[in-house]
Amino acid sequence: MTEGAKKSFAEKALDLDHRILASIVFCIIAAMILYPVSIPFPVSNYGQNFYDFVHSIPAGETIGFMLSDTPSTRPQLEPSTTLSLMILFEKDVKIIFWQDEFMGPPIFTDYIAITEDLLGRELEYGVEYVDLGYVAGEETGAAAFLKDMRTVVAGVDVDGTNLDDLPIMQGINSGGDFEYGFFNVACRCTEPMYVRQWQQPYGTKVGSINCAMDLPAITLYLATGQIKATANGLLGGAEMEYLTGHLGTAYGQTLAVSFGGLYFTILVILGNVFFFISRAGGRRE
Amino acid sequence: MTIPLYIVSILGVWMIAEYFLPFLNPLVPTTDMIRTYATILAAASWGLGTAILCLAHGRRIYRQTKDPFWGYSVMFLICFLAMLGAALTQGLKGTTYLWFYNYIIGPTGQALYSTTAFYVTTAGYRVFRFRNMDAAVLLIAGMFVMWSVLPLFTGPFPVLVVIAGWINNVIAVAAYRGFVMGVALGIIGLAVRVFLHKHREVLA
Amino acid sequence: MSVITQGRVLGFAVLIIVIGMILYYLQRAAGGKLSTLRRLPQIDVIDEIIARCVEMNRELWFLSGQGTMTYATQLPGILSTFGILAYVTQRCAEFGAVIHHPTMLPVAYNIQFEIMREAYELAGKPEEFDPLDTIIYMPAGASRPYVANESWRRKPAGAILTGFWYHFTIIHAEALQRAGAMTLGGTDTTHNIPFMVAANNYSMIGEEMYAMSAYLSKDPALTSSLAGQDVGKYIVIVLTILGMIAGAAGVDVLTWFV
Amino acid sequence: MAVTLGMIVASWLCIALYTMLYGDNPVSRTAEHVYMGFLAAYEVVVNLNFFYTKGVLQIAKPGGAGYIIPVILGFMIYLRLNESTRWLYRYPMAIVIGSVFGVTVRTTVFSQILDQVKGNLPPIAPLVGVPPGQLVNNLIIIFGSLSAIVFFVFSRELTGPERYVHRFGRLILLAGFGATYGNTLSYRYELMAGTFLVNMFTPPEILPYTFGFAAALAIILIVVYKTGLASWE
Repeated sequence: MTEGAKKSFAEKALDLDHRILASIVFCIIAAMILYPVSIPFPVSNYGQNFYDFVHSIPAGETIGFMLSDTPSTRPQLEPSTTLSLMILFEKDVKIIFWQDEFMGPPIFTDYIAITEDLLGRELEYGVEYVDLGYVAGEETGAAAFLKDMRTVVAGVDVDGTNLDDLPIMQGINSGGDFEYGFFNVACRCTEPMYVRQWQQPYGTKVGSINCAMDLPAITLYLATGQIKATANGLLGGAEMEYLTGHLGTAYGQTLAVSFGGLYFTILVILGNVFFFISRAGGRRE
Repeated sequence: MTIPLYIVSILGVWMIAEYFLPFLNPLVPTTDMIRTYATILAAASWGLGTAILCLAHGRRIYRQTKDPFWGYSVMFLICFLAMLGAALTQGLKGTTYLWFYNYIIGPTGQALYSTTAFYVTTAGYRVFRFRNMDAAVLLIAGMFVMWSVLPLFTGPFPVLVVIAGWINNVIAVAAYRGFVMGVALGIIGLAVRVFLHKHREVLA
Repeated sequence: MSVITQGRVLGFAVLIIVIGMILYYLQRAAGGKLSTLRRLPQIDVIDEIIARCVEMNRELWFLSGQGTMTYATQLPGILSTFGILAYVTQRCAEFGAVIHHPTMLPVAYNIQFEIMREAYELAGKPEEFDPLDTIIYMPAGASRPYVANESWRRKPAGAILTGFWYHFTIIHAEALQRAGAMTLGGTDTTHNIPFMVAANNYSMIGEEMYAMSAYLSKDPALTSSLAGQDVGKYIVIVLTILGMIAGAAGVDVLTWFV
Repeated sequence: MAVTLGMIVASWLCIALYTMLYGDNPVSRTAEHVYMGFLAAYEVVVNLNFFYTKGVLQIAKPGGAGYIIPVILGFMIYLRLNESTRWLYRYPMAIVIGSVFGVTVRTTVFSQILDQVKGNLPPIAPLVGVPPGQLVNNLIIIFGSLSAIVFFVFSRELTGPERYVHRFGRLILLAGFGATYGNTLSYRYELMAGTFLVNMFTPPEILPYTFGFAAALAIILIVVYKTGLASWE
């Protein structure tokens, strides 16, 4: 495009500074978070299935939970994770936790504290839950850990207590000892890895808590039942809040995100309209 | 160069065979041990990238480079040492260590990743064009799915959930099923090539 | 006790057949009979992009994505960039287009450097390879401002994006599009394929990129393994169609998966 | 809830990072390096702690003599930094890569191939005795996935009707990736909303600090750029 040539309106519009576009989205999201309005929405069948799956776990069962959230995804996944934990602990389910990513451990501690707030009581460490800490090694680590937990974590929990001294760990040493399992993989797209290393060899019924981005990539596992249910990102969190009656942060955020999406839709339409007008005006890319 | 490549081949084939052939069961404790070792080694290898990064920043300071300005590298090393010091003196549950995690690493990481939302927004205006049939199919399907997860759209138009549910549960399942099978076969093919020493660069 | 663990027989058979076919094609390739691959339309796109760069006398940019080379699921994408890089560099050298490659892969930098140097030698113009500018290493944090600012300043006429990509896809593709480049993008990370397709003029989806690498490099190992994998795909297709018919006829097909 | 120093630091760092959207500037560069410094140290601390507690400490325990092997190999990884001892780094990496390929390939053939074939067959996708809508959906899933596979067949030229299958496969794949596209878009906005909510706007008492800093930073940057002390690019 030569300098000085007279530009049509559409071309000028397409050259709009990206800083203006970015400032507008900043303002929209900020305003919607500061002044939220609530809009009722239908619960998707993913949300309902996940809620039912959490409820289908029999009372008193011991389950495995790979809980490794990251700070970036925490606002989206915190509601679905902590509310599932609340339901599970209310049913006296015993949970064995570990993390497969180095960002996870401090967030895990926070999640337990939040769950205790929701329950209104202290959870008893070693009886109701245990934290086996961070397990390195990605796929090899997951395979080794689920085959023989005690060897990989050297027979101790995150604080160095011997696992054989903890009542919850009696008779549990491999992924096959869990009838049910959960994993919160945040945004790492490692769901297929847990299908490969946990569901496939041991037949455990697994549920996934993941960010929205991963949903289409796991619908095929949902269809075959390799993953039983999924809490899908922020919407999953909002649905859990709605279904359990603990309306909170996720419900408020969905609206801000909605307006972000609306703004994006308008921009794509405008961008294409201007693009085709300027192309019809004679100039080609 | 050849011995490590043979280690890769032998370990790989052994671990595959062990899964299928029960008469190898007596060897399972050994394999478990090797996998545990691999896990420990994977943890150790994380330090390598950090070491290279620190050396690169150290070199910048030593040479007092103009572009990128070496002062940033000083900043980097100060922060690096602060976190390292907090962890070494207080352990992984110390208050200073957790303060750094909660108020510096977490928020900045979040902010850094969320900038992609701005880039996506501007890209939506400037590059996402219905330039051909392929892009049009992708963009239209994408728009329906995006609307279906936003209450602002699904509240007034519940039919969006039905449409997006169909895209997610039928079209996406079909597409990803084909794609995933291809990728799985690709990994098998890659493993065979690595075991046959055709990809020496994996141990570069 | 059975020879093969109960319930894993069919999987073992499929694995053995696929591996066996790859070995068979490799054997055949060693005997001089290379398996043929379908010609992908994107190969002409590469030539078109290079021609555009020569015509406009501007640079061609090659971006090879991110990722770590110790993780099995990221390796195929990273390895597939090497074959494409060698071909593109050689063509550029032959036609006289300037290629610029800011790489974000610390471990692969040495390998890519050698690949590009050799390609210039093969084209007979080793003196045109500039070790300081043809390929440079950019750490992940520095690459974002670098690509955004430099592409705007140097205005490349064409760009090829391949490899394993994270969220940088859209940032880099948009920057290059804004600079007026004709782009060809390919990746195998599922959540970034859509952005590659939407933001680039031409795209390669997942395995197309591996096939491209195999086709361009004429490497017997790559072509043979692709041919072997295709046998696996035929098995899947046959199994599905047979199972569909038998299932419709009332046979319990699950008993096949022993 | 009272505003603590930590909340102000977090909020200000976020704003400092966001300034990079308006051009490369010293403020965002500094914030980025702060992040990289803390993250690098955190990453290495957590992982080497695993190496130390699960590896080094095990040697002294009864029956733990074998752990001397991974510990020595673990140190060998760092010999890569020296050009003359670089080759020793290949031994530990060989164990890591060999195990990864072993454990991946042996189960991928089930969960990603055979179980997906099962997903195309009854009882998961039956063709007989189902309502017409379901039948159509199942046929789309079966033939869609087969077409997508055909799209990735490279060792033969596609002729005649195969070309249409190939074309259909590409469209199915693109529509499927469209679903990812839509979900990823909403995920990006979720990230942004989450950052705002958690770091910049909670508790409400922090708002004056957040907006005050944002305004001050904006004024400083505009002055700097307008007076030519630095440029946008």
